[in-house]
Amino acid sequence: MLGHLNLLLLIILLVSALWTVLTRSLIRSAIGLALTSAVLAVIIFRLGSPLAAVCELSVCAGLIPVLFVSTISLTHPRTQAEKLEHRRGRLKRFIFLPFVALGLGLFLSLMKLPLNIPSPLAQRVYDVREVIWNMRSLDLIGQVIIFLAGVFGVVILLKEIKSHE
Amino acid sequence: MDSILLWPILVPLLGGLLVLAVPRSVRFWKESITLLATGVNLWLVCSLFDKNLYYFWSWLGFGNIEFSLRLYHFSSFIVIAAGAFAFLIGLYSLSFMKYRNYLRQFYAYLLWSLALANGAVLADNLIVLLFFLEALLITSFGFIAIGSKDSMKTAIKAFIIMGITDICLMTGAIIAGYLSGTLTMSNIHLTVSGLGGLAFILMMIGAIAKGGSMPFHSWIPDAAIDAPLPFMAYIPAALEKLLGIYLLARICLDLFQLQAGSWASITLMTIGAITILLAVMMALIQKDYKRLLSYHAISQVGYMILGVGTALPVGIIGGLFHMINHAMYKSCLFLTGGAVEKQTGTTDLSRLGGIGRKMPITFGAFIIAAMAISGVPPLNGFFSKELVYDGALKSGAIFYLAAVAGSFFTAASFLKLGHAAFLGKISEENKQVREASPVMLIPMIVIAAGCILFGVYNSLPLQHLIQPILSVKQLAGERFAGWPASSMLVVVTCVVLIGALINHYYGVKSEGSGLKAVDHIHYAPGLKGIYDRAEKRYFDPYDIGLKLAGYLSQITWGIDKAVDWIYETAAVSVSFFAGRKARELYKGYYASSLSWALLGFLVIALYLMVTLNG
Amino acid sequence: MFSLLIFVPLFIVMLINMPFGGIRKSAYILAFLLALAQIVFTLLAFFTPLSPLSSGRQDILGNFFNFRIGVDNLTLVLLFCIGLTLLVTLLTGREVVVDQRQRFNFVNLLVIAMAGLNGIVLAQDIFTMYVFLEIAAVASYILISFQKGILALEAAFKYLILSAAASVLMLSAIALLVLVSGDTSFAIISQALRDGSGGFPVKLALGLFVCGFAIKGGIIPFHGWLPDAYTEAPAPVSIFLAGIVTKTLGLYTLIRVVTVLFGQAAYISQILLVMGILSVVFGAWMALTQNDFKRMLAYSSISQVGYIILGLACGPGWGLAGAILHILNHTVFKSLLFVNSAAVETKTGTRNMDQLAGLSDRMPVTSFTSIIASLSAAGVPPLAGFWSKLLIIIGLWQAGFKLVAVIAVLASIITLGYLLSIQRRVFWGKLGSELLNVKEAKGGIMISAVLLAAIAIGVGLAFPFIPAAMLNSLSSLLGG
Amino acid sequence: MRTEATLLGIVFIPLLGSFLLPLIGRLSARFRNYCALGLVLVTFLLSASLIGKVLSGQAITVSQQLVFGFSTVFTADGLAVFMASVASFISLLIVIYSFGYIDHYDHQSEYYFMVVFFLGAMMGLVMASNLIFLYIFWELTAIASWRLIGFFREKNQVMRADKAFLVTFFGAVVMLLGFIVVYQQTGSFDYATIKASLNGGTLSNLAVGLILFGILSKSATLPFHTWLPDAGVAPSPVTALLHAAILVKIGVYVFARLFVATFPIEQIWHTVVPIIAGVSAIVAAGAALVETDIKRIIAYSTISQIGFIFFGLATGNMVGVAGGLLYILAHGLSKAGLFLCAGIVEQNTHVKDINRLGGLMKTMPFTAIAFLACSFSVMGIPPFSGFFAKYMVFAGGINNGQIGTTIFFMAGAFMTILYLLRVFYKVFMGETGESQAPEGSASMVYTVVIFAVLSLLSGILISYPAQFVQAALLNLPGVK
Repeated sequence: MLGHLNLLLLIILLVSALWTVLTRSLIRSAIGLALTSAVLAVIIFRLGSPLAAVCELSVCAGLIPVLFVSTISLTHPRTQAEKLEHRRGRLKRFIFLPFVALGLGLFLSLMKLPLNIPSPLAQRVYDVREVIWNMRSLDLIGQVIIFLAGVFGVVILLKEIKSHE
Repeated sequence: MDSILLWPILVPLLGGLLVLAVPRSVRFWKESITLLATGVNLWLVCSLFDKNLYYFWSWLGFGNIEFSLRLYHFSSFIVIAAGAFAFLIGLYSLSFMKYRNYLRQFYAYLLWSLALANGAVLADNLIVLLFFLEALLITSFGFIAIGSKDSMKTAIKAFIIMGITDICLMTGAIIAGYLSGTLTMSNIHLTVSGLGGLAFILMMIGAIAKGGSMPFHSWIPDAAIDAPLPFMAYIPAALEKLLGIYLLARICLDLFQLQAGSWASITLMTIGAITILLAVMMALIQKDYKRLLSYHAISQVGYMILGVGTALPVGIIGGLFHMINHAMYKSCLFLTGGAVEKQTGTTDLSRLGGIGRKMPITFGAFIIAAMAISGVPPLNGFFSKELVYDGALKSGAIFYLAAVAGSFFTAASFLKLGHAAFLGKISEENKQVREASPVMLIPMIVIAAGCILFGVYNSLPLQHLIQPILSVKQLAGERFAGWPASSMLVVVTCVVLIGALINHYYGVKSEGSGLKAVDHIHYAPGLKGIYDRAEKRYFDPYDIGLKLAGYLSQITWGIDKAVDWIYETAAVSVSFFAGRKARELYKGYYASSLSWALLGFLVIALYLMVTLNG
Repeated sequence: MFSLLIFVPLFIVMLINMPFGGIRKSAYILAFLLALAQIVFTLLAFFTPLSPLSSGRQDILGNFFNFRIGVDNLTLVLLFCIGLTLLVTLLTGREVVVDQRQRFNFVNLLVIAMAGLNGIVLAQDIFTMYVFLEIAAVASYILISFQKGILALEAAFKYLILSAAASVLMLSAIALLVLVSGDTSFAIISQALRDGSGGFPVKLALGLFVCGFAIKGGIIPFHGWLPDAYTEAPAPVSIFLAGIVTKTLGLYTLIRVVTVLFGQAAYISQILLVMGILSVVFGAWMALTQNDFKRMLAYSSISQVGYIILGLACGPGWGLAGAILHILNHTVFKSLLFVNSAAVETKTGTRNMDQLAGLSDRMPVTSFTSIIASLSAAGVPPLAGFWSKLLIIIGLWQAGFKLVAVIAVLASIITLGYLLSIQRRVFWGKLGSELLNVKEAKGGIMISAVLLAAIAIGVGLAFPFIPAAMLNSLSSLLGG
Repeated sequence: MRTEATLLGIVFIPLLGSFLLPLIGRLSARFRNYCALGLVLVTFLLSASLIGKVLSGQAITVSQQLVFGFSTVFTADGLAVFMASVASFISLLIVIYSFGYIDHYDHQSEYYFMVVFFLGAMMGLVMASNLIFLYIFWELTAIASWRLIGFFREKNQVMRADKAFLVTFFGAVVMLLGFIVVYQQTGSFDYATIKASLNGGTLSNLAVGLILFGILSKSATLPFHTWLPDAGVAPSPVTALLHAAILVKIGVYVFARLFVATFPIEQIWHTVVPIIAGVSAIVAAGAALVETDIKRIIAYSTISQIGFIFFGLATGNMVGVAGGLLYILAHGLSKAGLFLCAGIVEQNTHVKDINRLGGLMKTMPFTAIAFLACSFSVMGIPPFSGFFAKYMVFAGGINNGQIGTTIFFMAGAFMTILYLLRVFYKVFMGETGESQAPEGSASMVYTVVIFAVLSLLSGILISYPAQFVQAALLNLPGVK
């Protein structure tokens, strides 16, 4: 039963991700991203990593779509001609993708890969705070810098768009 | 170590340099230097006659390349002859070349040619021989080039023919040296077989080409027109015959033991016979004094080759005797031609005629020389030809027949020449012609006298000069001097000469002039077409050779272009094609970039799976 | 001590963003000094005796935060390259990025990127490495697009997309490694990989890593983003990207993880060989057909990176030493070429080589230095590039990859071909009438060009004199 | 010690001194010219000063412990000093000629810079005693020739320069592979060490074959020859330098150095190399007979004559090898003379097509005579030195038992006579061509006359160079 739930969640994830990519409206795309992230958070939660799930939910499903939507609000909608231009042949390039995926799946299942390995990780359990503050402090600083860089990017690029207006 | 052997080389060499070094304005300097140098040289070589001298200098010190000179009977005889001709022609040129351009060069070339010829004859090492022999190319080139405005083409023709044959000679000499392990000529004794045969052929080509035999002859008639006349008397008529036949004799006698009846002998004789016939046929129809003589210069060398090629003592003696005789009468003939040219301003037979009375001494010298070349007894040409006939008949009747036929046409053409030039009606423009100057006459008279002397008193050259060249064993007690041994041959010769005379009268009668005396042969059915083509030089081996070289170079040019195409076009377009195709795979879409990345990943993953258990 | 290389840039970024009056104006100077300091620092470290991994060194900050960082010769080479490229980028940026506000942003991003790059190089932990890799990557996206060109935005986005794919691959690989070994430290992973046979997950992780790094390094067939990014980025950013970013993100990581961590197995060599030779040959071919100065250089980068990959494929030995040396050399000569292209672009306003000609009389220094760079790139002695290529080829031959060695050698002819075509089309020939007023580039561009050319020549001339021990220490990173 | 300093001076005085020339050129053009002349003169005098030393059988060696285990760097033995003296002497005359030729053109400083640099690189190559240094100097000459061929900087010329560079570079890198094979076989790049470790055995055929690629491409032998005629677009003194004195002699010299003087090779090469050389000689001679551009004809002639040199060197016996070396001398003098004559004709008439020239004998007699004399030497007519060289080469071939090949070369010698006389006739004789130009400037005419006289003198006084060559060839493994 629970296995079926996982499957269901994965399917929802796939569908929402596809919708995010395929939809022609930027707003819908942003919403799709939020939805995908939310489903992902659920999956992560179910896999036993609540902290990661919370992070995923807050950052990817919350913060980023907000940024996107605020950015998109600064753009003007497409003209009809642009839409037509955009629509033409847009999906044709990806026609092969399902086949590749299908073929690959078949192939991999035939290979009977020995994927089940004993997990040494199971033996060690760390406290999350210990991990973050004592063992991975450098990573934390790195994350801070990434955010810094991201902020710079947003500032620079948004300023750019504003100056265009 | 007889360093006196260097003097015959150094004296003319330095003389030539002196001639060039002195300013043009100093009068008589070049002439006197020339006479002095040739005179000293003549005296020197005469004083050395019949001595055995040897000079050696370790030249490079490896590869058997030594500077060694050797004087012995044969070579001393040749250097004397060369020295005498040089002196006489130098004397002759005093008057003939007066008021001409490039005088200093002319005399320098004359002296240098003598020096080189002496060097080549005295050489006892093959490379020394080659050194001097090939250096003659340059002096001949210069000689012809200064002749007239358009003579450069002929000079180049001569140079190319001689240069190519000299390379053959060089290769042959190298092979000979390789086979015998030494380059010292007196130590080389090879047999004509296998590689030795190749060496023989190559060296023989060099020798007969030097002598001016067919098929290496075609520059001589051209040079007759373009080059200064003393050059013709000096180089093709005298020096080159001396050198070429000397060399041929050395090759056949010393370096290789030519066997009578061997293929090499037959080859030589064939070349000789063909040369005799074809060249004399061409000589027959010439309408120019010098050109006619030049064809005879070719034709006569055939006798020598034929004689030496028999590899029989009688033939060899005859050939060598003919060599010295020919040098005499042919230079005498050229000198008379020069006198005529100098006095009348032309050598075109149609514009000459009747000047015999105006120039009696010249005419007389001409008659003697012409009789000598036609083989009229008791002149020297008669005796040498008889010896050659004897040898030829012993080797094969066909060679004899060719030689005799050659004799017939020779006589016929000289009858025509004499008739057309000296007899008959004198033309208006030649009314004022006078006899040539004494300086020009002396050489002619001396040489003509020599012809008579060597004929009447033929044991002098034969016994003292030529017979000792062959070893006692080779001679086997035979004697060649005096009246020919076989009276049958003499009869045939006389019949042929009379036939030629009759033919001449017939020709003059039917055509009405001496000039057209042989037109019945010229325009005979069958011959006419061949003659026409020959006159248009269809048969010139030089032109054919050049054409062949042209085809060959077109082929190699194609190869060259093909190689270049690989670099210029093929390599470049393959690279550009590949580059463009590779770029087309990435159109710049996200999709294509991503797909390629995905594909790459899949390939790598697959590879890892495949190697998983391996 | 070395942790300062991460913290000082961070500190400077914070400092220059403080709302104090004059501090913004001194941003450029500070960054410049920072780059200079890093060069001096690495040179000092390089020429003092050094144990292979200086874990025992005094590193107060590091000990305080319990960092896992380490330094060996490879690290030092990379740190030097980072400092050098940063210096050159700043010098060139001074001439190209004129707007004060833009320049401030530019400096900020550069310093952040530098912190990221230093972090990658120093990290002794696979996840730390990944994090810093993302720092450098994010800074690079913005650097590419900060001058607002539409094409640059597109290029940055393309880079972003492919980098995302790379991130996924790398993260999956890290996850697999953690599964196998239980930790992210290099030491422990390495130990675990050596102990256990690993099996398929390890190999899968390896494949994922290779692909991830290959995308970052722009190796064929993963190079899709690279030509656009290099071409459309502002001139100094191109220098930075080509000079060091891809080298560190793609190649250093490849060496560190694939070669050192996993140990050189035959199948890794095979994969690297194929990718390397594809990059070498097709990179060169594609470069040959370009008309755009920078795009040609971009493809040339792909080709040159291929050589480095080939060197790696040989495993420990001269091939590896050559690969590391080639990273240094490539930094020098490719930066130099981009500096030259910046000079040409700023002075003539075009990058299209068909519109250029005869600049050698107007821009003699640019012309001369570009010849040095081209010849070094093609591997013509006695310039630096020759030695590294020689080592790589010897390595290939000794490892038995003879056919590959032959192809690599022949490809250097194509390399020379397109580099000569730059000379022919840009610097030689008849000067067009519209180019008559072109003048030599000034200041920063000149200084950096001369500096890089001097290094290219100097390294080439000095190479025969370097002690064998140094080569050996480079060639035996595996401890073998 | 003093001789070692001399040896280093021979290499580095021109090599480093050349860099000063552009600087001096900014002060005074005339002074720069004399400085260039001075540098070449010093090089020549220094190499000549070693003649006595090497004639006594000594070899001067400069040793230095370097990377790759190099222990000897430069060695001057008889062969090297012979080559160095010949090359520097011819260069000396060519520099004098350049005073007159080049002073109408731009970029003179670069010209003198490159010429002197070229000579220095040649000296280094001649003296080098390990394969890597050989390769370095080899490529330095390629760089210099590339700049020199493209001196006029028109598109066409630059393309040709690039072609020359690329083709020779192709050969060079393949040769480098050959060196690596040698390294693989023997573990060293040092001549002496390799020789010792071969221990009487032969080099592997693969190595010899690969190295031959380089040699043939540099010496413009079929099938790598086509760059040489194309290089005729260079200024005439440069073509003289390339064809006669330095560039094409490099390959020949290296052949002599490696395969005659140092390493034993298998017997088969003594047959294969003459055949390649023979085909090259014939094909080039044929092409020379069809070509109509005067400089291209002489260039093809060079290709053809190089075949003879290879033939001599490959025979492997004393006479042949000595002939090959003397051929280098003879051909260097006479071919330089021919090119410089062609330069006078070309510069004064502005026509290169021999069909449009003619009758120049009247207006430029000295040039014409010099041309003819040099032609005689090339054809091998005594008493010019070409005769001895040709004789000894043929003798070497026949002593080696290669009758067929020698006959082939005989045909080449025939065609040499044909095409040279064809040029002479069409240019200097016959109908007056389009333009009648006066004799060239004094320094140019003097130079060509000196070359002609030297061709003659070196033939008459052949025993001096021959003894030198003989001393140089004693006790070499490739000379029986």
